[in-house]
Amino acid sequence: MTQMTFARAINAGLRKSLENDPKVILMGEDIGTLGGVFRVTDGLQKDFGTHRVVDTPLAESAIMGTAVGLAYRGYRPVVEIQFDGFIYPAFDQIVSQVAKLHYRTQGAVKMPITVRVPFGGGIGSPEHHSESPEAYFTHTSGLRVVAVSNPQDAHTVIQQAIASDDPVLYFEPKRRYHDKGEVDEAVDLSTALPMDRARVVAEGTDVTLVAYGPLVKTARDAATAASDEGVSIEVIDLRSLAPVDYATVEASLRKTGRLVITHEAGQSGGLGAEVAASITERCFYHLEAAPVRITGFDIPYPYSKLEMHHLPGLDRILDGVDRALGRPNSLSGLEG
Amino acid sequence: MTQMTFARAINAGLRKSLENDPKVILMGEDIGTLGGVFRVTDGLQKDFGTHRVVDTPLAESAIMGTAVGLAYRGYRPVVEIQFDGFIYPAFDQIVSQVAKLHYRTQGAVKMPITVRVPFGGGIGSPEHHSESPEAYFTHTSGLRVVAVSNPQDAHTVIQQAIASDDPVLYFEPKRRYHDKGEVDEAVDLSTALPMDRARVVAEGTDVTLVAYGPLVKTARDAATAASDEGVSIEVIDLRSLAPVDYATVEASLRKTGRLVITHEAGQSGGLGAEVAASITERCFYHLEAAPVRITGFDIPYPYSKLEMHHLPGLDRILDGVDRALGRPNSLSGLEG
Amino acid sequence: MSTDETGHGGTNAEGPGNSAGIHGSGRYLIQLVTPAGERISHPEFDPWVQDISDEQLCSLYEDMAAVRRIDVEATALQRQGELALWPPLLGQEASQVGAGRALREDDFVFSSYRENGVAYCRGVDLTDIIRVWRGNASSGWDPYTINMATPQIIIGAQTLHATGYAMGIQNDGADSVAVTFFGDGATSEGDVNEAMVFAASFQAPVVFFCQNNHWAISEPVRLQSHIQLADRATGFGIPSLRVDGNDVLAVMAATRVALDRARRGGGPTFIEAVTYRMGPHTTADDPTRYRDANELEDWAAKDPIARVKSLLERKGLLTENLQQHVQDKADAVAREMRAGCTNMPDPEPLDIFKHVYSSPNSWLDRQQDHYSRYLASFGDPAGANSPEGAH
Amino acid sequence: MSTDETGHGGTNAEGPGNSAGIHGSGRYLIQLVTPAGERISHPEFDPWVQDISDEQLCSLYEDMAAVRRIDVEATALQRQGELALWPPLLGQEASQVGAGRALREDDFVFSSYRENGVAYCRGVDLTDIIRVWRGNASSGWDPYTINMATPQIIIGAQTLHATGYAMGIQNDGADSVAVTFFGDGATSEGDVNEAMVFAASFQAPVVFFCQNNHWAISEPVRLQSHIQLADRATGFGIPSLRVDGNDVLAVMAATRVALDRARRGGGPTFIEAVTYRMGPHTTADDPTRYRDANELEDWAAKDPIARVKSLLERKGLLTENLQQHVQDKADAVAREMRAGCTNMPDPEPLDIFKHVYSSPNSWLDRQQDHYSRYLASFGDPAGANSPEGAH
Ligand SMILES: Cc1ncc(C[n+]2csc(CCOP(=O)(O)OP(=O)(O)O)c2C)c(N)n1
Ligand SMILES: Cc1ncc(C[n+]2csc(CCOP(=O)(O)OP(=O)(O)O)c2C)c(N)n1
Ligand SMILES: [Mg+2]
Ligand SMILES: [Mg+2]
Repeated sequence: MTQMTFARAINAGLRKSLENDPKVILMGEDIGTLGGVFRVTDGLQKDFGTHRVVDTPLAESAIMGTAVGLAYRGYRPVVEIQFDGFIYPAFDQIVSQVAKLHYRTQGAVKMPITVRVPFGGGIGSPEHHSESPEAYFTHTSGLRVVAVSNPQDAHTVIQQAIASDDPVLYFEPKRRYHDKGEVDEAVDLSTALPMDRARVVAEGTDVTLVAYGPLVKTARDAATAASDEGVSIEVIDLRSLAPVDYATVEASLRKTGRLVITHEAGQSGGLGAEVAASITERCFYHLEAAPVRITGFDIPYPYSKLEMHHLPGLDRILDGVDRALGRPNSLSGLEG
Repeated sequence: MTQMTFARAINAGLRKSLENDPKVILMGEDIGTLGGVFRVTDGLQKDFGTHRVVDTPLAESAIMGTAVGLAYRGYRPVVEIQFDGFIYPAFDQIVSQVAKLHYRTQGAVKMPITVRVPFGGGIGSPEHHSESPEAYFTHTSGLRVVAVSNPQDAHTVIQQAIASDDPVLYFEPKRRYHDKGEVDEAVDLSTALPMDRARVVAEGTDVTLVAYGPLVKTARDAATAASDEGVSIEVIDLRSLAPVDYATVEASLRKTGRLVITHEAGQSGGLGAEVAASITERCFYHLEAAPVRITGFDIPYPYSKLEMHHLPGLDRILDGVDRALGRPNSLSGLEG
Repeated sequence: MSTDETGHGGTNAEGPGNSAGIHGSGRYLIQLVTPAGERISHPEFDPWVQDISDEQLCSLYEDMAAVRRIDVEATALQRQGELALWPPLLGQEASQVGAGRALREDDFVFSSYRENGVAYCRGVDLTDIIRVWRGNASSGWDPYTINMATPQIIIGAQTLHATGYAMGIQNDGADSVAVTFFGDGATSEGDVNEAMVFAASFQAPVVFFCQNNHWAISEPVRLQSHIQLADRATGFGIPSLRVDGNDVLAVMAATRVALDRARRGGGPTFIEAVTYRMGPHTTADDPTRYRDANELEDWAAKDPIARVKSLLERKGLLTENLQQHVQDKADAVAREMRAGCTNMPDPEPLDIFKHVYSSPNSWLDRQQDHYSRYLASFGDPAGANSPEGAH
Repeated sequence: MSTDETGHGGTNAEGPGNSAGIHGSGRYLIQLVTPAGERISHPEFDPWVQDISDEQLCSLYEDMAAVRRIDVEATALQRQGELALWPPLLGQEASQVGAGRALREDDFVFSSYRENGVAYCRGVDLTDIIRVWRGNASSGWDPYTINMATPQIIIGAQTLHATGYAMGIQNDGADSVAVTFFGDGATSEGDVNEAMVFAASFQAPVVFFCQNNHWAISEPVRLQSHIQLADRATGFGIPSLRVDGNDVLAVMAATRVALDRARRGGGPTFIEAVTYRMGPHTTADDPTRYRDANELEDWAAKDPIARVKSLLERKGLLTENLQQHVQDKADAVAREMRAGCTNMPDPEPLDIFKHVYSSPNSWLDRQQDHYSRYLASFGDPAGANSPEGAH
């Protein structure tokens, strides 16, 4: 066990993957000499060379499209998209090629591409640097989508993602990059929790609170705060956003009967809608109240002076918990 | 009233918009001399000239990006994307520019762009010609999204979309292009049903069936078939996919207590999830059963020999209706 | 269809040096055989086809004739309702056979939907060629069996795949080449231009083979560019060649030059093959709506197959024997394709769930389970008698 | 900041003809003033700046000094926590002021995030320039007030907007020009290349102004292209100019040539202004991690402000009076900006819901209603004392 930052934990995971498989190749803008704008790839080009850690020209569609070609050739490209808001130029290659090629070729061509995306807000950046685009990808068949919430998972899951023969969108909560945690670098990937499984990170009995990425910490803090008031929240870190591990969520829901889902992305059509709909479908008769979504609003990401109003915070989540529990809340008396 | 095809009804609507506002300009691939691969713009370049009806080079991002520039200059561009699967290269310009510019500039710059997208399957085409990408856009704040289901609406709503100061994604169900219907070309846009409103297209009391675009016809057929069995289905044509007119859906649900939603797009994260989650949120205590989603599967659109298995058809919808009603259905005994 | 006997010119040590035939302006049209079938000498490019024996010339003719026959047969199959769609390459046989036959087996092709002639040269199974167009598959073949990716429909997307593949070749220290085919319209897409950026930046062993067939559906090439497409590449620092795309020998020579450069570490080359789409865009298209009959006539006079036939005639090679042989071959090819088409078994309903992922996926597994229950509810587990979906 | 007194050279009937200074190869670097401040004569481009009086030369110097002072002050404000971020243009003052001052008021600019010098020339309010960087807005100003779009962060996206705007100008029959600014790195993006396709196809009145400042964050320009960026445009059929971007007169001349061509219906021009980003990419960047101190030194010797100063000195114009005036002006500008920054009122929480749509939207209206109730539940309807969201 070593104490390390989130960013460092990913770095260490990338290093292991580079060491263990000569077909692993990192690509992106500024990932070489600079080590990435967040330093996640720090030192890797120096140690593995410019052919394994490739600074590419400034063109996201080309980064993704050449990664497809490399995958055709048997490589396992790990692509860095510098910020969430810069993934859209690569959208066509992701949706029409990366996601579909294995299906198109009836399994003949594998696409073991990992796309690393620093995502989410809260760092005071200007537009396009705080997007939460995950729902675009969870709705895209053929992709796997994960979001990590702590250094150990970050370290483990990046290696699982790279080892996966399917394409994986790996979302990194950029505002947590400097958070520290214990990381077991000797983790055995084959016995570690598979990357498509959710994890209960705080047990509770009154309400199930589902979060992922940056908001797992907020959700845990909310659970702690609520316990002072005698409310017992079970917090689930989704980890895998596509597919969602509904078995784990369902088990919790059957216990609590109440569900709150939180994410930074806009509410309408966000992953919260999918979780709410699926859980309602699977355990309608166990639900004591409608699932509550505490999310970003249906607005473009606002300028940083106001971003804290857009982002779900501890108090807003607790207000949602109160709603799920039928306790007095900001919307009391509104619903019919 | 004139009897005309769906495609012709759009054509007539475009013609009116071109006549009424000199700032309206049509852009796209093959829309000029050829009149579009579906002939929707047939004859318009001949009558309005190459400056109003513009055949563009083959580059979707540029079509969208130059439309943004034209909007800056005070124009109202109407962009044709030749097939649903070719909208992804324009995704960045749509999501980062078209959707956000009005917000970014605090209302100073309007983006009255209409994006016409023939969408959906059922025409026996190869890959990329049968996509249902609407959920990517309904989750994108700043856009309005509509899908039309019949010639009259196609005619009216295209004009409303063009007249809107907000950007509108206008989805055309390509497998219905040849369907005929009565169209009142003298329709008064100001008194016509606004484009952001849903419409009850068949009244019923037992279950609410929500559809849009190509599946409205299938849903109506299902309602007819069900009535033979004594089941009364209320069919709602959503028309507006963002925002969804929940007031109309809610009113129906309060009457029926049961909800089935159908679309061709993949289930996970599709618009059905959003409708199910929101309706559950709004009228949990009126729901007699979990909302049922009858949708395409979470697969890339399959080759045409099997597309009918992917697309929700009348029987699959009726099976879903049975599920919502608690009648014997293909999943009987499965749910807990 | 003799991939093995060709494509060696490129590695021929006696061939001209690395800079052969590169013209920055791209304005020079390489031609070795005139439309009348006259072989004209060309000191720069002749050496690149000096190994083409009479026999090989006959075999090029054979391939071109077979490819045309495939087109005719497939179009007929479409008219008869056996194929959903077909994109003819009528008129582009010299471009596709000239390029296809220049390749080595270990080269890898990334094409669009129109390169059935290239696929033929790669040795594709004749049934595989039409699977996609019948609606029985999204890929007709396993790309690794003939080292050619299956048809790409998204315009230009494959040029990036080729460039990435070429970067992989480079990393592997191999001397194979990735070759990408695309149309004149495709040159406007961002992806094609980004592919050139990457190819130039990494000096990747990739050949950009642009078939300028003068039309992108209804749009003439001048809408995409006022200047010659070969010039585009020079702006990226990529040498380019402009070749008569209806002259099979010239196309082969140009392709060999480009392949040779790539193999020697000289990086990418762009080839503009100037040709003409004599048929409709696809069987769903009606070109009389947008193009002049005269234009078609002009190009008919430059027909690539007539040209190679005239050349053979001038050389005294166009014997009755050869003509019969070629006819027989084309007939056999057409027969085999037709049989493959009509005998193709229908896919199974549950096939739609296969290969979305390479390992189990809980969302999809549940949907498959539900759908098979649904099918079973009709009393037929395989679903063969189940009602079809959409109405 | 005197937009009105400049930019007329382009419409000067005595100016050279339409083909002035265009070099297909793009290899020729236009320079009118040497780094030592010596005015060298140039028959082709001199006429384009012959109207620049001594007084105007002084005012160009003044603008450049003011722009540099803005940079220094904004960087200080960032260090003091008043701004979240700042992208300095240190070293690029000649490119931005030379181009910015060549424009007419009715021309329209689409820039990236780094063109604060251009904005200054367009007459931007000094407070507006920093709104975005303080985090108080996503646009500092109303684009129509100074005919300049607000900073574009998505690399290259604005080049398409400019091209579309230019198509609109053309449709309107006007003789304005759309001018787009972008960096060397941006030339790799599909959008920039597609913009050139459209601009060339429609012969739109747009000027592509590329500031090659040698770096895209940590990536040197040679990673994007092995050949000069000006050459890229010729492959699209767009004439290009390569100009010393640290020579304000040369930049102005080149821009006027391009504007003039556009106004006369001659279509697009690409200008590569060869300059250098002397500072970090943004205040968040540490260039010592990736670039050699020597390189910076070399470029410091070509400093654009030192150059124009030397020129003024040689001409006997660099009086103490002028220096004092320029100093005062820069101080005033800095003071005004600082005051604007620190006095900027904080936005209201519910502002986040404004202007998403231009008419009511049921989804959003409900969310705003709920959030205002939420804020009100803290007993403070304006939300000023409400807890902030994220932790
Ligand atoms: C991204 C994308 N946009 C549009 C289309 C529709 N489309 C199919 S073929 C075609 C024209 C292609 O022309 P060209 O590149 O010249 O190739 P050709 O068909 O002539 O071989 C178009 C516009 C597509 N398939 N993909
Ligand atoms: C589409 C996109 N990709 C990546 C980025 C991140 N990014 C911001 S600036 C920059 C470098 C731009 O370099 P250049 O075009 O040379 O302009 P300069 O910053 O030198 O003015 C990068 C990669 C972005 N803003 N947008
Ligand atoms: Mg073509
Ligand atoms: Mg730069």
